[in-house]
Amino acid sequence: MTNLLPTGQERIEHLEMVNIVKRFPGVLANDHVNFDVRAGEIHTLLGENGAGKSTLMKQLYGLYRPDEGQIIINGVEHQFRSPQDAINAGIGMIHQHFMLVPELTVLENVALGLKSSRGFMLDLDVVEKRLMQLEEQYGLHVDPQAYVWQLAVGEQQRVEILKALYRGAALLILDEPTAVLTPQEVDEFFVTLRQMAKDGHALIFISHKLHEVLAISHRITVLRDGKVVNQCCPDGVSKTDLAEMMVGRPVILQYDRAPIQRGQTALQIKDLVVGGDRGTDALKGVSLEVHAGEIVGLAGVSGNGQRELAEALAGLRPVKSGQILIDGKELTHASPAQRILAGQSYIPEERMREGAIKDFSVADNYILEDHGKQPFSRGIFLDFNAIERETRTKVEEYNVKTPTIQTPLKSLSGGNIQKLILARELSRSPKVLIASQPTRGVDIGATEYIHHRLLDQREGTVNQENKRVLSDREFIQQEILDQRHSGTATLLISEDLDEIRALSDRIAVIFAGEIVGIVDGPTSTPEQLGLMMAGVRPDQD
Amino acid sequence: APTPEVIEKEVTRVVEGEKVVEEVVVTATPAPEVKETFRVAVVMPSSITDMAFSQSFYEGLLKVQEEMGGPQAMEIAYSEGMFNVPDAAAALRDYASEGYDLVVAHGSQYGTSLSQVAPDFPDTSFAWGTSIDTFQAQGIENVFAYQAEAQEGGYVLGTIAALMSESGVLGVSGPVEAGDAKLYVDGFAAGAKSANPNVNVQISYTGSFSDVSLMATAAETHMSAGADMLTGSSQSVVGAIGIAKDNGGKWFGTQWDQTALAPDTVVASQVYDWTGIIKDMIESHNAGVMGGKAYTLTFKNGGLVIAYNPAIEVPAEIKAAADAAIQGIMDGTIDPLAVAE
Amino acid sequence: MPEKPDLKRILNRTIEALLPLVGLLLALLIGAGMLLALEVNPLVAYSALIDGAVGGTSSITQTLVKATPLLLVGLGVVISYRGGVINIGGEGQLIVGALAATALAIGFNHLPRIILLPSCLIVGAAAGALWGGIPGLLKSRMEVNEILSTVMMNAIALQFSNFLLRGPMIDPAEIEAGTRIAQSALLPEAAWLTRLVPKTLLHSGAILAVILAVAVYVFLWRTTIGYRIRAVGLNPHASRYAGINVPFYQAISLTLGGLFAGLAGAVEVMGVQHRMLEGLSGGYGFSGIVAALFGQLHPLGTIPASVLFGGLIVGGNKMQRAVQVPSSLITAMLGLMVLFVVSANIWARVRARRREMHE
Amino acid sequence: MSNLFTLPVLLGILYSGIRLATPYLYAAIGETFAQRSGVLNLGVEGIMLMGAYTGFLVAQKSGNLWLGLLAAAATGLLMGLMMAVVSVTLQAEQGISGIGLQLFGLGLSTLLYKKTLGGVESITGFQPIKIPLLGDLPYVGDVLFRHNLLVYGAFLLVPVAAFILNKTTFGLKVRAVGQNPQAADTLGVNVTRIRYTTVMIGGTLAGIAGASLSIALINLFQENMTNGMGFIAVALVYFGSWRPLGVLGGALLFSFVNALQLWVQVLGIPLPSDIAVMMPYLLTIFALAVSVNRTSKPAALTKPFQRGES
Ligand SMILES: Nc1ncnc2c1ncn2[C@@H]1O[C@H](COP(=O)(O)OP(=O)(O)OP(=O)(O)O)[C@@H](O)[C@H]1O
Ligand SMILES: Nc1ncnc2c1ncn2[C@@H]1O[C@H](COP(=O)(O)OP(=O)(O)OP(=O)(O)O)[C@@H](O)[C@H]1O
Ligand SMILES: [Mg+2]
Ligand SMILES: [Mg+2]
Repeated sequence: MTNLLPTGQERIEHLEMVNIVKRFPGVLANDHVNFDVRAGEIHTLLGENGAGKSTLMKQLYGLYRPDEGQIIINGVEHQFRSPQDAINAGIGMIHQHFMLVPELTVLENVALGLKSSRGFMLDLDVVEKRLMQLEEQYGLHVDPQAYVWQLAVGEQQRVEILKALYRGAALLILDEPTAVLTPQEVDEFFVTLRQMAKDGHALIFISHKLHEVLAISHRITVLRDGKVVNQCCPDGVSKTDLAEMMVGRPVILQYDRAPIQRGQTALQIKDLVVGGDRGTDALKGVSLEVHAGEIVGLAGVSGNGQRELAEALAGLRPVKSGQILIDGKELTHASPAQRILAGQSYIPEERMREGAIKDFSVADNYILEDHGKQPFSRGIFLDFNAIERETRTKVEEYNVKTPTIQTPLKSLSGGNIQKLILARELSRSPKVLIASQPTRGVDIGATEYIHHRLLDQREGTVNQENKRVLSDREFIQQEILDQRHSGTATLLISEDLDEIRALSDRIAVIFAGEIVGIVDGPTSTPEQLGLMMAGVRPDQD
Repeated sequence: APTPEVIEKEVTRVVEGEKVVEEVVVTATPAPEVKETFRVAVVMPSSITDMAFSQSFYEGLLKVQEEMGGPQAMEIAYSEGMFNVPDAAAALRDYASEGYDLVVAHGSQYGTSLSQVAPDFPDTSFAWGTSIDTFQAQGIENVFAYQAEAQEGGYVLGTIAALMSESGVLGVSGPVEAGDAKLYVDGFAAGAKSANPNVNVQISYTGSFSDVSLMATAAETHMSAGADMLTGSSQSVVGAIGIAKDNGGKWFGTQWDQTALAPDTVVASQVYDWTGIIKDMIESHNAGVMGGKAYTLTFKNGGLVIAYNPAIEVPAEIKAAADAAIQGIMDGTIDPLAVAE
Repeated sequence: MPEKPDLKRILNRTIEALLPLVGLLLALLIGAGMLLALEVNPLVAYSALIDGAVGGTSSITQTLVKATPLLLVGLGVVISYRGGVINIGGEGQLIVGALAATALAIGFNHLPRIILLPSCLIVGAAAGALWGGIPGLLKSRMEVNEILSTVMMNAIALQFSNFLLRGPMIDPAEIEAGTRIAQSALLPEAAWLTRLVPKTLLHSGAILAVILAVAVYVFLWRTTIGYRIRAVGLNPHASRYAGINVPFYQAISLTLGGLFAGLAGAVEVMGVQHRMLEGLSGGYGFSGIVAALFGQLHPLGTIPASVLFGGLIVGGNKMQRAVQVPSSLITAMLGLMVLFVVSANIWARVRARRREMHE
Repeated sequence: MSNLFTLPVLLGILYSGIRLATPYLYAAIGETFAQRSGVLNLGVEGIMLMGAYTGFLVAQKSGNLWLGLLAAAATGLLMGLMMAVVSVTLQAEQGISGIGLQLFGLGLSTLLYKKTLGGVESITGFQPIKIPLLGDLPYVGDVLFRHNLLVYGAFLLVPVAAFILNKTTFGLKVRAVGQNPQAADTLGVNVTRIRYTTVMIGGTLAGIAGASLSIALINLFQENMTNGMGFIAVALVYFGSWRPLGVLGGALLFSFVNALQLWVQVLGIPLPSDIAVMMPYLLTIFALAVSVNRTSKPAALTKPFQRGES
């Protein structure tokens, strides 16, 4: 048995993290965590949002230093002061939040930090050759000369993976690498991971998608509130079991949706043509209607024009031709403010960058759009009493976990930030809601409660008790469903097929800037949608 | 501007004043320090090494101090870099309240402050340069005023430059088109045109008192445009002098003898000699005249001097023309701001 | 919105706010070394500094006179900064503000005080706002970076002032006397700000500045426009999504920055100099930035910060006179103080972080 | 009054413009490195003054111009180090620490000048060197190819800087650190070290910029002789969109217009002198307003780096 990987690197036979403790202001992120991984193994780390997964991995990668505990590699204790130390020890990491430089090309991002074969001079041509090989080998295709800012998120994710593969780490940490990949891409990617494991790499995998976890893992460790609560092998474990381990209570992963009453056309998109960042048209004549009380899901592989459509609807991307109407009112070239005034709400894809101001307090974030209106202001003066009252009510109603409403938003967890944004957008009783990837990265938990919530809403009662035990993800999906019954027309843009299918009354599939087809939500099948996402029109088969 | 007669009277008073000082000193000898050290303070906008306005005054003070017998006889305090008026006002008040005998506000911008400080210290003499207003109209009696007639030397240097020039092109560069610099430049142009109506006087301003680099480029431009005789005003001309030196041009200085900077280049400088005025103010003060006199530096009262660089030979007939110009200015037949027929 | 008062929290915050003073002391220590090198007793020098800053009515009023333009410029810097733009154009804005106030006062010298005085202040502020608004417009309309445009606008204002003061606006007495110094005529007394303490330069502009500091606080934290400015400054992307016109509010921030610098110019002319002249800005456009940052970019914090910084300048001048060191020593020491004080902020931050960890 | 558009005048503008641009080029290219890595050094002015002073002093006392240049570079390096400590390690607000450094440099250079030199003295600086063949070209030979070494150096610096930034591993790290230091950090790039290096390169070049005035172009030292050039240099980096070639364009535009306005005055074209002096500033703003090519600024500019924050 050889000690070397095919790349010539030394293997990490056994890595142990022993009794790791990591504190943040107000949070015990890791509470005496024991974790280990062996060469040839894919070990999954599972847990709700904020359970401490990323924190644990960042310590392994030298980004944070543990307050207590040891990291032992092949029996030798290591101290990582910086990522460089971890890299030197053979550790690589694919980060949950992209660690890419948007203004550099794919090639430059890959070459960054590598030793050049020409000393001081860059050897991008050498890197490119090797990169092309990797792209072929693993089926991860990206244009090496493209600037990262031009890439769709899915492509960016591929770059992240390629970066890690290029460096050929003996131990690879994958923190939610599949969050933005399509099912097909995930399958291809898993082939790669299995091959790597077979070659003797050690792999740590993090994902909120339980079927992925079951498909890929050799071993699963579940974290809850910073502590290891369970460790198991995937054999004989179901998604429901995993969800229960994570959340700490039984979870039912089933939907039960009654048909709804469709109202007037609220949002009308006619022959929309919108330019993309790469000079070509990202939307080539998209037409779509969303009725009051209806959820239309927009499914598609990332990078097919979803972002551009969302931005055009938000008024942040100029429309070349075509029309956008809300309640029959032309808003094609309206400013974001005019659209908000016309009753449009928007849940942006990148919540920290686009949806919230992290240095503002919870309350200040809550009034971001309507601060100039009653009851938040009188004349030009803000009305603090009203702001406080309203925010407090909504924070409670939406179960946003925050010490006070004056707490800066940045010290909330991502899920709670998303709930606050949801509270803000839905409290406006919008006519039209554009929800872009509303649950991306928010923990899965169960979707059962969303369903209950939906039924409650139909009957006009809200079961507040049930609401409290919802996971963030369940809760957000539930709220979107509820919104229909207030007559809101919702356009749900998501790359998560499960989510789309669970929530949508109708599903439109976008491919290469065009709507391939529109199908009924409840009766759609993943296979049918998958074909459409690949550009196959439904009438063609 | 004051008439020559006024100045003459002042000059005589200087002589009388010296006697007064002697008397005071004599009577004071047995008594324990009644008034043995004359204390002068000066507040200046630029620095004492500006090679121009402030330095010439400060050096004048040093010269008088030496003449009077060193620091025991005369104490000098200064505040430089006081381009900010409230700072200067504070300094003026401070010096006065510390009992300085003569407090000099060496900047025209200090006038308003001075008019507010002076009345509170009737036993202190103040001086304001450059101005001709002693605030007597406002009933203030303890302020002297002084200024330099920069155009006089400008006229003479212009005459010399025009006559020495082979190309017939003269280059003049100033900082901002105002005040002392403008008077000098205009005088220079008038003198040059009077000496040779065909001479081409090119004038440029850099818009700054301290932009050495742009001033050098201005000189460079003048020389490219054919100038062989150059002059300029403000502390930033040091850059221009270097350009003249490197390119075989000749330079005429003002406010300060700039010969040392480029011994083969500087032909002559108009030098401000403040010692006469300083001495007269001291003596007036000691004689009980606290202010009210307006001085001007002129050729006539010896406050302006043309200092030739001995290393550069100026033809005798040109020197003679210069002397004639000085004489004409002194006896009033030449207006240094007007082109003579 | 105020948080619940908590004594320990307030105490901790106070300590953190005072930590930068350690930086100040460190700078004074190095300054002492420099003084020793110049063969000056640092104790004598520093007692003169303190005496010059706060030793008696005259010193204190001088400090306050100095603090007034620093505070006004600083308030503008605070607004700009909160709006996410860097305004280094204070010098130019101050100059045009002073020019405008002077022109109005001299041109309409017959107007009664009750009309003339406020008009001059308003016109000065408006001129400053215009001068700040141009970079604002350039940024919002043509994406011209404000650092570049404000630096250039400073130079343009200076030349513009030279042009006016030696030509159209020159004091007729200067022409008559033949001295031709580039300064305006004296303002009519109706346009002079009231002296607060006789025989000092302290004028009512100081009170105005403090009132405005409170007004700016209210504006930034209690009004919808202030809210938008802060939102744009903290996260322009999210603000855009939320329907806030980001370029517009950036332009507004620069304009308001200019407004306060312009007002500082008007106040300086009307309260201190009583005429417009070269060098009036006195570097306040830059030192106002320092004052604002000493004040943690908070309008109320800028009040004590301006007084502190003003006192250092005034005391430094006194020290120059007392021990006869070159003024450049004071400049160098001020530079060191700025460097050390901003560096000291990191201790306050680390402390605050540690505190949060235990809370 | 003569015509502005004659060959001698145009050649004159070319010649003077090239000389005027020299200090701006050194300072602004240096600043480009610092800003490309995310550090705004507003203290260039102070460093230039210190460089001008030490360069002159050492050249004068030793009689060796190269020693003077070395001293200026070393002084700049030290002041760059100071800026780096304050703004990279101590994470001070960069705008303000730059102003602090500027005040410090202004004060210290003047103080030392007064104590060691006492007054303006001049030296013989770097002499023009004619480039063989090229220097003999008609018209442009004199204008373009008879300059002193530091002038050639400044223009040579532009392609060198562009090469370093775009074609070397160091340059790639600099660009990455200025855009996304977190990402660079996760790839093992030492963000702090890169920023120290660039700020010190910037300081060194600012020191040389000062020396180019005091021992090559004007050949003397006077207090505050840079007169705001450092701030213009910082502005030129913005003008040049953080690219050496853009900076060159900005520096040349500014300098040529400055040379032009002097010619306007010298030729007696009736334009008030103050208005003429405004021209380079006005045109620089104007040029930036109408130009279309706008690279976005380094995303992390002025933002201190802290590991683990995203
Ligand atoms: N830099 C930080 N400063 C303060 N608190 C932090 C920091 N990073 C993480 N935390 C906190 O530590 C806890 C664990 O966060 P972590 O990112 O490890 O969660 P996670 O398990 O990766 O969640 P997710 O599934 O959402 O990625 C959370 O409560 C979070 O708020
Ligand atoms: N500097 C910080 N100070 C306080 N809290 C922080 C800080 N950095 C991160 N956090 C918290 O740590 C949480 C976990 O970090 P992380 O970046 O993984 O976000 P998240 O909530 O898990 O969202 P996502 O799943 O989309 O990544 C964040 O949500 C945030 O609340
Ligand atoms: Mg997360
Ligand atoms: Mg995570």
